[in-house]
Amino acid sequence: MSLTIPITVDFSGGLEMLFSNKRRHSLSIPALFTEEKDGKGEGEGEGEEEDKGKPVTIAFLVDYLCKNFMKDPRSDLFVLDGHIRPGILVLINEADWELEGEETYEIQAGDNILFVSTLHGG
Amino acid sequence: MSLTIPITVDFSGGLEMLFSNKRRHSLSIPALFTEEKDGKGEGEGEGEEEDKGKPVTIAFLVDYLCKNFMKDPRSDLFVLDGHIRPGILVLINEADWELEGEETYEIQAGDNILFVSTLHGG
Amino acid sequence: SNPLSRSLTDEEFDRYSRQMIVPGMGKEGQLRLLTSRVLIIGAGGLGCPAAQYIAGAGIGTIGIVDGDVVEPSNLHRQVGHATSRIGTPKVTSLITHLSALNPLPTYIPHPCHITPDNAADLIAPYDLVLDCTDNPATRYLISDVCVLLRKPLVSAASVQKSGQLVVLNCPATPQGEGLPEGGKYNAAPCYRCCFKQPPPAAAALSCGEAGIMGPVVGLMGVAQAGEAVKILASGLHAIPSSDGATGQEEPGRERNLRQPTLLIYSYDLDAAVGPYAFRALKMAGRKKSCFACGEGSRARLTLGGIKKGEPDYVQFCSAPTARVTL
Amino acid sequence: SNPLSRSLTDEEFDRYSRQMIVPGMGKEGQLRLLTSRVLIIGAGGLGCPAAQYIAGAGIGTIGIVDGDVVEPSNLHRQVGHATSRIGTPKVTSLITHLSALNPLPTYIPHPCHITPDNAADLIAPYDLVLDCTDNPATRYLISDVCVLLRKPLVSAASVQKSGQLVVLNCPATPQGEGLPEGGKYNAAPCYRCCFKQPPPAAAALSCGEAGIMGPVVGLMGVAQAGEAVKILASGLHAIPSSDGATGQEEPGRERNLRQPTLLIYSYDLDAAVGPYAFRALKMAGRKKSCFACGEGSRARLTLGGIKKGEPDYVQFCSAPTARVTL
Ligand SMILES: [Zn+2]
Ligand SMILES: [Zn+2]
Repeated sequence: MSLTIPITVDFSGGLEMLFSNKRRHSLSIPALFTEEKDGKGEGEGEGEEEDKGKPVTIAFLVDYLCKNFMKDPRSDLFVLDGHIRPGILVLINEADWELEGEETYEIQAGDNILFVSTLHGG
Repeated sequence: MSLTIPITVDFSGGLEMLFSNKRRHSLSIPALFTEEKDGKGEGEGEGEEEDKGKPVTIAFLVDYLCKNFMKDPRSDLFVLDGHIRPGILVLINEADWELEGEETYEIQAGDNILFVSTLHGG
Repeated sequence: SNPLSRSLTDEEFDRYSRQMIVPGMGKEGQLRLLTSRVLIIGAGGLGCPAAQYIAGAGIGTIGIVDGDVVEPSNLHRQVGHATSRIGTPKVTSLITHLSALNPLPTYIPHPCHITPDNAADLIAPYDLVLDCTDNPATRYLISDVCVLLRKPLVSAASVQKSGQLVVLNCPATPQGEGLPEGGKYNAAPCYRCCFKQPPPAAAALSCGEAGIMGPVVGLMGVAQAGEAVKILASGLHAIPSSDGATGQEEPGRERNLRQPTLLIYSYDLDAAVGPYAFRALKMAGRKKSCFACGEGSRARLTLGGIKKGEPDYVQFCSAPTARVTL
Repeated sequence: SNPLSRSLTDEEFDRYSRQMIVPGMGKEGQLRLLTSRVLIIGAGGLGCPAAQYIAGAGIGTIGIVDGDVVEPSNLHRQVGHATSRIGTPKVTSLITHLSALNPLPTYIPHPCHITPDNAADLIAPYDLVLDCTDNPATRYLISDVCVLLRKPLVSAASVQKSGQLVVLNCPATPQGEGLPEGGKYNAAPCYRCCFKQPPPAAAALSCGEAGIMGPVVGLMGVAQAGEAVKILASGLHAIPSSDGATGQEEPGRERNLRQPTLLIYSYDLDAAVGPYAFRALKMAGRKKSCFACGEGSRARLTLGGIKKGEPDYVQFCSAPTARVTL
């Protein structure tokens, strides 16, 4: 059993249509990433983490969402060249991800990550 | 030094005018009430609490707000006969206090208590 | 024939195409709107913007109740009226504006105040009610009649820099049924479930006395229209029946209507829109103790009783402040 | 003489009294509105409701920019137009409606599209701009010119069942100044600070292609008017000066405008208003890296350059989707 952390991922501004038309997803994501070996149980020391993988980041989450939850073939409406496409804001706990380190932000248990497509109609 | 708990108290629908025209108040309120003797430091056993007082409730908070923060002589717009006046909703962490036990709810550290005057204009 | 299976006219298609292509609406949603009947009580600061979007969306029959005439002090916020119509009944003034916007709906003027005597007759022919009125007594009356006639009620209110909105009685379970059991709420609340008692008369501020910012009441009115449109287009007001005849899956992705959300809007003149401008508050469902829809309510609240003056709404809402501490 | 010390006429008093008695407004707030000039760019789904409340509140001079004519498919949401005015310019149609609501403001029709060539001339005479337009290229153009001319910008957008609103460039610090230091934001962001790059053309949905629910865009438009009214009535756009001449205390009880809130509205057809219908998102302030207002921006963005076609807004917003994975 791998160590996982619970988070909520929200989609808004039309992006929810790419993810089963569901605006809020409560997920358990891996706590660490890189090679997917056997995980460790809870309560182990932190010193060993470097060997086992790195804390998950927004960049990892985006990839993980595409692989596991994208129900729509138009993945280019969410990701382009491995990054969130232009015109999508990422909010970490209701704050612009630029305030938190953007793609490199290390996700914490309980975080809320919101992806909003910016709108231009009127 | 008495044991206190941090809470936020919000006023809305015009009630903020009775409280320095400030919508959000971040307060430290006593953790226990009745006779105000010396409090205890943090980390003491719970077994002794019964002797020192009872956990603070919404009823206590209302009285505490009136005594310490009401800057307006029209206290009857907030309290009548010792209770919140008719026409004010109390929300505990964004939920109707009826879902939480009304006046007897025991306030927890970090709680948000919102008092809203119901509106009738249009 | 089923009114939901007819074709749209070219004129309807031209006018409504932009909302019909929205995911979830479609031709079916549009036909539901076209066959719906909505009563807007109050043609003031809430009723004007609400009516514009109710009419624009193509609700088939739109009734408007108001006994007042247009006054100059209305016009900063009551955007369905006009300077040239000052002194004319608000109902006809607003219908003039709505007819110019969309001539297709049937508009029914009710140029009178709603009273215990006429309330049931006014409300009965409609599918859904918008409470856009301006005083507590009328709000309790409207809610009680909506409980008795089983009409969903979209209620909003606004004074000075604050607004509130809640969808009540939706779906409209019969009076006294669906009471909570074991902490579970089985029916949607009425106005009295949420707002058990009116404020003392001295604390019930009207827009005339206390003032009102136009965009605040306007926003609440538009939001009311938004809730009405989604209820009618998606059939959220349909009561699931055990035989499946009227049955629809119980809706409510985020929040069950049996425990609705009270939306509150706080407008600060001294700060831009911020994190607490809009708050969504979880209300309880139908209450056992509710005078209008709770245990034993059938014995104490009836249409006949209301007509005869029971309960007395004016008295209920005129309790003076018990003591003045000035 | 000081325009803020004059008396109100009886007509003004009759019309505006209900908002003047709101705490925080007063005669001073009303006189500020009466002497303000607002430019509404776009007379569509956002511009119509915004203009109704801007006009109702008594803003002194109201300019409206739009190059289109009224079409039947506009009328479910563009509530300032009328069926009888189909085929006429939106700008004159909307001003017809606004003049009937409130004849006191000066209305200035600009029956044209905003372009790099005319944008500065259109915007320069006004105190504040509402972006009620419908495409990314125009939004970047408007923001850039507002940065260069130092105008606060209330920007909103809406498609299908979603809406967004943010107050930008308020107060309007000169280009390249007030850049962040040590994690502290010293100036308000512009549109490019918040929305660095447009979406690929294929992802930028317009209301015509993707549809729009009337109450959604209506609510955003009214909210825009609300933000504009509070900025102008309270002087939130005034830049505090060290000599104290124009100085006002920096406002912002809940959220400093230097790091504004992006309001997002999500309208679900299959659920009543719930806890996530409105969300308030914390944006960053002015960015060092911003093309328009950041470090070195004076060298790359000028009014003269824009007129000559630099930057090329259409090209900037027409990047195709890099790959299509269908
Ligand atoms: Zn009830
Ligand atoms: Zn910028």
